[in-house]
Amino acid sequence: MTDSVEFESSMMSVPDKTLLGLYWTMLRIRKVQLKIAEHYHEDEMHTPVHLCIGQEAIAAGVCANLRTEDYVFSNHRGHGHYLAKGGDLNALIAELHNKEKGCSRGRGGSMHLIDTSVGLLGSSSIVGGGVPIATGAALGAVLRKSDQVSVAFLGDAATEEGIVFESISFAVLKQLPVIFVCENNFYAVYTPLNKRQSHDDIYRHFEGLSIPCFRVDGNNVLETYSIAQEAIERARSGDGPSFLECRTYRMTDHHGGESGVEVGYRTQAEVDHWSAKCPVECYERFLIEKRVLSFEDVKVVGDQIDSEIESAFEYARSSPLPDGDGVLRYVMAE
Amino acid sequence: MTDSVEFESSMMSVPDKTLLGLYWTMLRIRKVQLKIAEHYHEDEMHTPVHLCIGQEAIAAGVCANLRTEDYVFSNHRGHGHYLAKGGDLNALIAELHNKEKGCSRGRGGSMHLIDTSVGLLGSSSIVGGGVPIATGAALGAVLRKSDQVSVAFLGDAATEEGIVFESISFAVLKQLPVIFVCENNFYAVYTPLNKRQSHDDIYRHFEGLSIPCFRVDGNNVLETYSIAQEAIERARSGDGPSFLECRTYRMTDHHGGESGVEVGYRTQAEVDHWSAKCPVECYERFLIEKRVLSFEDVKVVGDQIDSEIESAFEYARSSPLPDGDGVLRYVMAE
Amino acid sequence: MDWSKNLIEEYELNSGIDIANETRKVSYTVAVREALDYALAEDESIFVMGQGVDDPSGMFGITLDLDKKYGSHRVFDTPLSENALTGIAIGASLTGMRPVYMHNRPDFLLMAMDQIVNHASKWSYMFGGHISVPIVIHATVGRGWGGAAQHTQTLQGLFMHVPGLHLVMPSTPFDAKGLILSAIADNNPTIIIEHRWLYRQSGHVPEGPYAIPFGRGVVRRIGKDVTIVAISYMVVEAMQAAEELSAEGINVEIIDPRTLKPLDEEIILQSVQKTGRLIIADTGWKTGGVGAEIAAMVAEKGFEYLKAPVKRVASLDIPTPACYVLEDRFYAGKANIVSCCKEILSVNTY
Amino acid sequence: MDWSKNLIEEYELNSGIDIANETRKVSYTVAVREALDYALAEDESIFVMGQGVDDPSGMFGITLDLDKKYGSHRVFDTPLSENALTGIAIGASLTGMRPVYMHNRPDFLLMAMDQIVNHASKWSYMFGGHISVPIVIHATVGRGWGGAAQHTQTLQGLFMHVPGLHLVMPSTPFDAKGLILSAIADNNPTIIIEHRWLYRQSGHVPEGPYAIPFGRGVVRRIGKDVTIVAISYMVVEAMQAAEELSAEGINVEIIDPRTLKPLDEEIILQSVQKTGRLIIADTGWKTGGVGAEIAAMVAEKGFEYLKAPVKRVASLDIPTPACYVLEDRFYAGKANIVSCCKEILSVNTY
Ligand SMILES: Cc1ncc(C[n+]2csc(CCOP(=O)(O)OP(=O)(O)O)c2C)c(N)n1
Ligand SMILES: Cc1ncc(C[n+]2csc(CCOP(=O)(O)OP(=O)(O)O)c2C)c(N)n1
Ligand SMILES: [Mg+2]
Ligand SMILES: [Mg+2]
Repeated sequence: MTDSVEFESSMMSVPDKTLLGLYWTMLRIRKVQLKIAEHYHEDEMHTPVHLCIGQEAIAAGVCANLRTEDYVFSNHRGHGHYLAKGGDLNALIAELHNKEKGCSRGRGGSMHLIDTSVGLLGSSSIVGGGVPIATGAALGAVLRKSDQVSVAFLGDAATEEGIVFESISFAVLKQLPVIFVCENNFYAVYTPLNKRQSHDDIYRHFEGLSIPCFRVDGNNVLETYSIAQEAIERARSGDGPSFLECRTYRMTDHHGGESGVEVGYRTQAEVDHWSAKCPVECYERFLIEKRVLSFEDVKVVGDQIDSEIESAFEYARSSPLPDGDGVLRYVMAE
Repeated sequence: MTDSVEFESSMMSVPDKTLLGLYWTMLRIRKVQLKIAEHYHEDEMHTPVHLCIGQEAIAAGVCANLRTEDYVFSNHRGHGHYLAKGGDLNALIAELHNKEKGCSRGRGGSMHLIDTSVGLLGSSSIVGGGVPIATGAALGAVLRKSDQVSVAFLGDAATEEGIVFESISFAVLKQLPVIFVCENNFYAVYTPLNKRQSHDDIYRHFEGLSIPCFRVDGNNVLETYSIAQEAIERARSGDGPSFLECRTYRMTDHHGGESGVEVGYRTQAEVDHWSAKCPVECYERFLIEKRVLSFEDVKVVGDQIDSEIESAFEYARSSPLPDGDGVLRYVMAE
Repeated sequence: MDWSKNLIEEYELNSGIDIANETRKVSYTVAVREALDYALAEDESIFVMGQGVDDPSGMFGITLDLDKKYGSHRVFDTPLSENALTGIAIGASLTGMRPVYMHNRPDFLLMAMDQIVNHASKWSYMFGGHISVPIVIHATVGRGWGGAAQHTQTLQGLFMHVPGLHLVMPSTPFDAKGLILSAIADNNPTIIIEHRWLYRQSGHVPEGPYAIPFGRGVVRRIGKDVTIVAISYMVVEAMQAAEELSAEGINVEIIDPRTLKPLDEEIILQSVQKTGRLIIADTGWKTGGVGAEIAAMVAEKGFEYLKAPVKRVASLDIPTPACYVLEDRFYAGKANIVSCCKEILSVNTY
Repeated sequence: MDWSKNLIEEYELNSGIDIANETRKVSYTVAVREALDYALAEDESIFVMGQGVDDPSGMFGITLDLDKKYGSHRVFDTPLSENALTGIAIGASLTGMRPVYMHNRPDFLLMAMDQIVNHASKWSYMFGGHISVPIVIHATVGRGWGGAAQHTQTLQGLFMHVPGLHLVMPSTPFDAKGLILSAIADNNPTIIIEHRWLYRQSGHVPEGPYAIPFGRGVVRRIGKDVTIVAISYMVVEAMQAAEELSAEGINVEIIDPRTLKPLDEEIILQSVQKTGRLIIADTGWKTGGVGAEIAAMVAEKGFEYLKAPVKRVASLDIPTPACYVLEDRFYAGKANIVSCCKEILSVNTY
């Protein structure tokens, strides 16, 4: 890995509108995360938050290729996936505040996000647990003869769960339209990848199953976008699943808004190394250089997002908690 | 796959004693299986038997490289592994007859064989279930600083279980002295491999984990012996695990002594094709050609084995059933 | 599902303790197969998957040739990846499909506990009811011929404990057909555990479709001296015990709850109110099993009815032994029920 | 193991209801860590593995720096492959090792049910006692802060049902240390489920090693009006409820079984014989849980002692909700115990 992000080679075929859309999505995810981090210590969000600061390019780059009716399944670190797929911001922040208007009616919290109206059919906080479910959604699409595709977001540690191997193996067997997007941030909680896996080229693990596998610079939104685009097109046209290992880094701790350096499992130097590759800042610089974006734009977009977030927090804070008497509701569907 | 078995190239370095030992082991396994098949319909063995006729070369070839204190873990199709590792024949036949003198005191039956005195520490009838246990025995060996190695026998279908992927991944991470011996007979009960896996080169599945993987002609006892030998030597000298895909065929049905052609899931032509590659007959012919074995020897050895088997059946039949009052014994160890 | 709502309403109108004037007799396996056949024909969203469902044995006959009738995309074999395939069924169900995942032993469900318990049972609640998981997981209990510890487990005792699941254990061909149709139509994850020994039974089964509502037990035999709540195959053993006991003038009432989740507590309590005595006969292990829950429920809600200690007839709390001499001890049956009844009746009312 | 046999004999000699003249007070986490520390020091065959056991948080502190003391071959982190790693622990144990596999939530044990239930619990029996599986599986229950459905399950209700396992739930620092040492020394697979909220407790803990025998409950509070069998963290809630009730002149007896498998039935039956009334307070779901088994056991064996319906205090039969308003309803505690006691005492003896 080099020390900066190289966008040039992936930019060519991408229209300006998409270039800007990717920026907006990433910036919005980043700003939402930062705002959550800012307020988390106030203890108004009773939920274990796993922020995705540093990993925004993956959610943005992948989901920009998806249609509303395509499926996404997320994990414990799901805010970015939720927003990139078009999930409602108010409902997200309300969910973090444990409110009835939350996307899961306050039953799920930060790790269990859903927005069925945009194809996000749930998020599992069991590592690897959502992967077969995403695979099954792809099977559903095939059986219903629709051309929807399904995306499973998973962490590097999820690839250690046999269920992920099983899911990929079945997806290949049936040539299902599912894309496995592994966000390799090199850690599971405080455990580095090299204590858990024999090498860090996760994309290689599954090559033997005859699934197209790619290593992607997950901090490069354009590279992610274009490799995901090809995978999604293959899936949609019946050419089966793909596996993407997107290498990245989480800038905050496993849980909450601190950096985690003080805990002692990673060094400041490592964090600094990855800071220099910040997916949002590098891309912003690149767009400005290429004159796709002006300093003026940056400010306007930033302000717009800020005020949207501000009002989402207001919405969440002022909205009611669930009624305790409803505790038994929703266990069983009608 | 060719239609005959080619031994010449693997023979060179193998001493005559070993050549004969392999023959004896295979013939003995074969004859035991045939005798079980012959008597099974008499309903004196109340246990679901899964015979390994056609697959004898794998157990024989692998186990000939093992020391008594090395470990082996078997599965539902375990008679061959048990005998090749040196398990007591009387105790096997008694177990099939549900007798107290059986190797598992009548509690286990055909699918649960054990002989701790020769390192066979158990057999699981949950497909894939014994594989992590074999891996753990290798971990035990390392932690105790012994140079024992551990072998997991598994079927082709077992590789579909995520637990096998997980086990291999951990074995590589810790460089454990374990050899995964997959007997690919192309079927799981009545389901052919191509309905379950995307391609039939099972050894490729795990290459991405950086474990040495080999495709072996599992009907060729010399090839199996020599590839296993290298793998076992690597393991013993601290160079980690290996995965062997031994391609073979079971000549009898999934369960019991019939061929299964009448059931309709496989053709007579397919069975005939593999009959021509019978691991025992081809090897016998080869040894005779090479004058390692005479027709006279064949007869003598065969008769010896026959009478040994005969007396094992007598032993089993005349030995007592467990006492019903002992039913609660052995749930918990002291 | 509309078709099933209609079926259930129809059933409500027509059903008594049994379908008295029904004369068509078929085997349990035929009944199960008919249910699957009807469902597959009725609703494009239904599909059947499982190890061997399309093989020449047709999963003991219950799926025989359904693949030929409905195509290999709707009735298909699976790899041995029970946990992932359960998740795959869940995922398909979230997109509007109604998968039926079949297993030839409940033992293999232990590999799928993560997807069953951590996922299927929780998905609706965890997401505030925005979505549901209409899957059916079907497994057939094995018994005998030295099947041993890993191929004979019943496991309803585990699933009984898990909120968010239905748990169904039909004991007759009639119930099998009607409950499977209900399960497929239901919008929640449902575990159906059948017993291989029931596959030998035949009984009255209407040719057309019908659905039996969950949470509605039946009185299999009317009596006044002791209530026996019998689960699955134990209904057969209990009926035989009842015959034997009636010769001695003891009249047992047999309740078959048919579904354990939801459980028809009312029918049990009413019976105990009448008899004052309760035996629960289950195919599973005793400790912490279905019998424990039913005993506890009655000790809570029907305590004043009880005239004698509750009794549980169940398997021994050990792994299943292979040898038949030991199997005979391991499994409870008619004889245990008979002696339990006598014991419970020997207690003086106070 | 010899060292533990000695420890248990010593304990037998010295123990009363509590160690009265013991003055050293430490936290629950320190007590757990001391047990592991002692075991690792004593016996080369013991090793500790689990996700994060050697990380800077040291699994809530209970394994903190043990890797530094004993080396990374004896205290090591694991990949997220819970099922295989359970099997790996089993395999190592078959060769003479004594693995302790630690999990920061019981929820993850659902991924390992195959190896726990199909393998560990059966290996000894299935092979006629020729071999045994001395492994310890340790998991800490999470609660609160919106941990939600997949990170707060207790699951003892499932393990209660499985023959061939020990099931241990220590409620005090003293018990934690002594029971962990027993578990490690025992030659059978043992599940230890601790509760995160107990980690806040401190209590008397002898500095040296001691082992508490399995199957021996303790009376945590002597009373005469109602027996409360309280499990794990519910002991704390029950003790508080008892305080409150005693102000109103109600005297409850609190029994802590400490191990659920084996269960000290005698201590429960003796107490119910005295009080005539039984409440079981458990941290898990109500239906089919630990409370069901204990209620059923008493309805079988102590029926004549009972003067009122049995009551179960437990979590609601739903997945755990995230929101604290709903969490408050979901979890049972002191208030439920108090009201249950009053209710049970309002029943007229007959
Ligand atoms: C099956 C399972 N085991 C353990 C955990 C505890 N846990 C929660 S998040 C996490 C780390 C996951 O790492 P990774 O998959 O790489 O995702 P990341 O947090 O890095 O985004 C762990 C171990 C879990 N949730 N599920
Ligand atoms: C987990 C699990 N699923 C299903 C079964 C049922 N079953 C028993 S043997 C068998 C076939 C196994 O095939 P393979 O591993 O290739 O071994 P083979 O029988 O061909 O030797 C199956 C599916 C089982 N025992 N365990
Ligand atoms: Mg990670
Ligand atoms: Mg096979």
